[in-house]
Amino acid sequence: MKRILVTILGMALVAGLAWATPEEDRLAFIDYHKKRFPNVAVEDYLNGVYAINPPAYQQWLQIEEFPPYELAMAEGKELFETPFANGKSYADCFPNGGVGIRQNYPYFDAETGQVKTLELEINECRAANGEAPLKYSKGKMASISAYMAFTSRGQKLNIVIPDDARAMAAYEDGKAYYYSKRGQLNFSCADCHVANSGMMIRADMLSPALGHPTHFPVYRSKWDDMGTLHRRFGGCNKQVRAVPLPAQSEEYRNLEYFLTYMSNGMEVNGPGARK
Amino acid sequence: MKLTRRMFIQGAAAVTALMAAPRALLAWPEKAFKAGSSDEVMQALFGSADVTESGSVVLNAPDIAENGRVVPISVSSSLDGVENISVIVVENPSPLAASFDLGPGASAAVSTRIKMGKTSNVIAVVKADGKLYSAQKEVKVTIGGCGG
Amino acid sequence: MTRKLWIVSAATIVCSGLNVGTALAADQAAYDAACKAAESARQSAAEMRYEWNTIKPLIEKAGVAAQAGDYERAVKLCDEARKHGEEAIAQAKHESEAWKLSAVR
Amino acid sequence: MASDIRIKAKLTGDTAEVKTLMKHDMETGTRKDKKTGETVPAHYITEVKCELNGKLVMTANWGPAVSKNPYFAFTVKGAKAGDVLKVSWVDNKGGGSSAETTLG
Repeated sequence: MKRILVTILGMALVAGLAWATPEEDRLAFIDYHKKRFPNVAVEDYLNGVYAINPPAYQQWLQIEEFPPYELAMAEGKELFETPFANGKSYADCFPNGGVGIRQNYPYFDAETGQVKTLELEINECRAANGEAPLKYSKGKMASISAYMAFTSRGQKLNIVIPDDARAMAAYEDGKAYYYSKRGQLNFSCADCHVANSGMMIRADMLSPALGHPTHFPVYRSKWDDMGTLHRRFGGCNKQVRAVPLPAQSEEYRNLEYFLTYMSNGMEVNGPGARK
Repeated sequence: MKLTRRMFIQGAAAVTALMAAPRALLAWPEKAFKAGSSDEVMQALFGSADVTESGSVVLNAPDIAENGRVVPISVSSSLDGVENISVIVVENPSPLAASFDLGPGASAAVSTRIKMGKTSNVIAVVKADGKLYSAQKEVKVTIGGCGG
Repeated sequence: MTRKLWIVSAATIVCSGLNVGTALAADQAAYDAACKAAESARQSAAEMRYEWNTIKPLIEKAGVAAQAGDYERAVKLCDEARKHGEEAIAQAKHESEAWKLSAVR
Repeated sequence: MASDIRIKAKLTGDTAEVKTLMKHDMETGTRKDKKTGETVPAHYITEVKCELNGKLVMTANWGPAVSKNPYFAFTVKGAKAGDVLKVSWVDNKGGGSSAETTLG
């Protein structure tokens, strides 16, 4: 009897920890980063690992002189402005003609009960206008996303979790994904980017989680190419020797929902250039 | 400095090469790009490997490359009459990475990004008034892949 | 649903279709059983979204070994693949609660 | 494609700082295709010419060790507003592209 009581108490304790509101989570997240990197201002995290790695920051500044993502941005602008076969264009699908709206993504869509990302809606826009879908991880999708992010630079992330049990469930689901260990290496996203951020893993410094989604899509020198946030999620999963989930799977969209909420209030800084 | 016979010959060869055709009009220097050592590169490009290290050549390169695929390099010089700036990565299979021929309207300052297979000395060679000057720096390349 | 069916049938082909009549039936049978068990563990882990990317390569290697008639090695590789699958399933079960302890709060 | 070569030029007095970014794979000829396992043939820019009002200012000779999507910055003296700056490249397969910008 006593043992059962202890168990129940223990479960209530564990459950209680997960019951924090998203806003409490976010404030705790910022607090954690402030303590871990006392010399880094919160707004500097939009530069990712370069906020905590000065020598790499110097090289990054040189790359930023003429960043390779500008080629993708130019392509994205051209694609964005080219009408579909039916004469309509992306601008017709999005609020404000698709300009300066990145900061509102992802959002919870009450109609479908799903988290909607910008990339998902780009393809929905194409489908609505009779166009074939684009692949989600790179290529034209990344270029269009890069252009749309660029038009939103400086806008503050404004991720809303409405008073809807399904939205809260999506957030919790994303949070669970972020903190769950997986793969043969038994690492969670958080093990690398929260608990060990700033540490070296072989020749690389682990970037801090705060601000992670602000600068996507990115041109990664390792890829020699552009990639969306979900491409990067997949890469992280592979690195811990787990099979990645498809880009824009429900799990990855929920993960984006949680992770972007953690950076709420920070400026959109995409597209970015990374090593 | 004493003028040795060998240096004289090298110098003479350089002058001949110069007189034969100004570099700016020459085709892509295939031989220099195929050369296997920095001396061979300079021989192929300038007809001489007689180079002097000089503080008037400024090579800006990182101590540790973030990624060997994209290493930012810039070279500038305060020397007068700069005709060519070349970048040599000693340990690359083909050491010559880039060679810039400067016309009268160009300042002696170029920047680019290069690939480096491994840790190597990078040599910037500047040809000014027919003579070769250089600066060099070791750039460490660590291959990772977990970053970002 | 159709995708899942496809995966199952592909696995069946990989596991048993290649070696008809090339060696002793008992070895072939042992390999078939080991491979099937590995494939089933892999699928369970995948359904839980916890599949490790080590499992498929092991099963593929086992297929190559079996084709070369090295059933002993093939069985060993399939057993290892199955263990990875089982560990992934255990990981999924454990993490369904354990993640809460590592969340920033 | 309009986005083959990007040029940014900044005129200060009579000096133009020019930065360019070119879209090119810069294949070394040693990389293997991940899917087919076959070696990808060398394909890289060999020569970049920069002209100011039609006069050659600089020629860059490149090998495959220049990074993918090459960046190239240089400075031109004796320039003035309204001058036309042209950048053009050719590669080892006979491909090429060019772009112009007016200094201002």
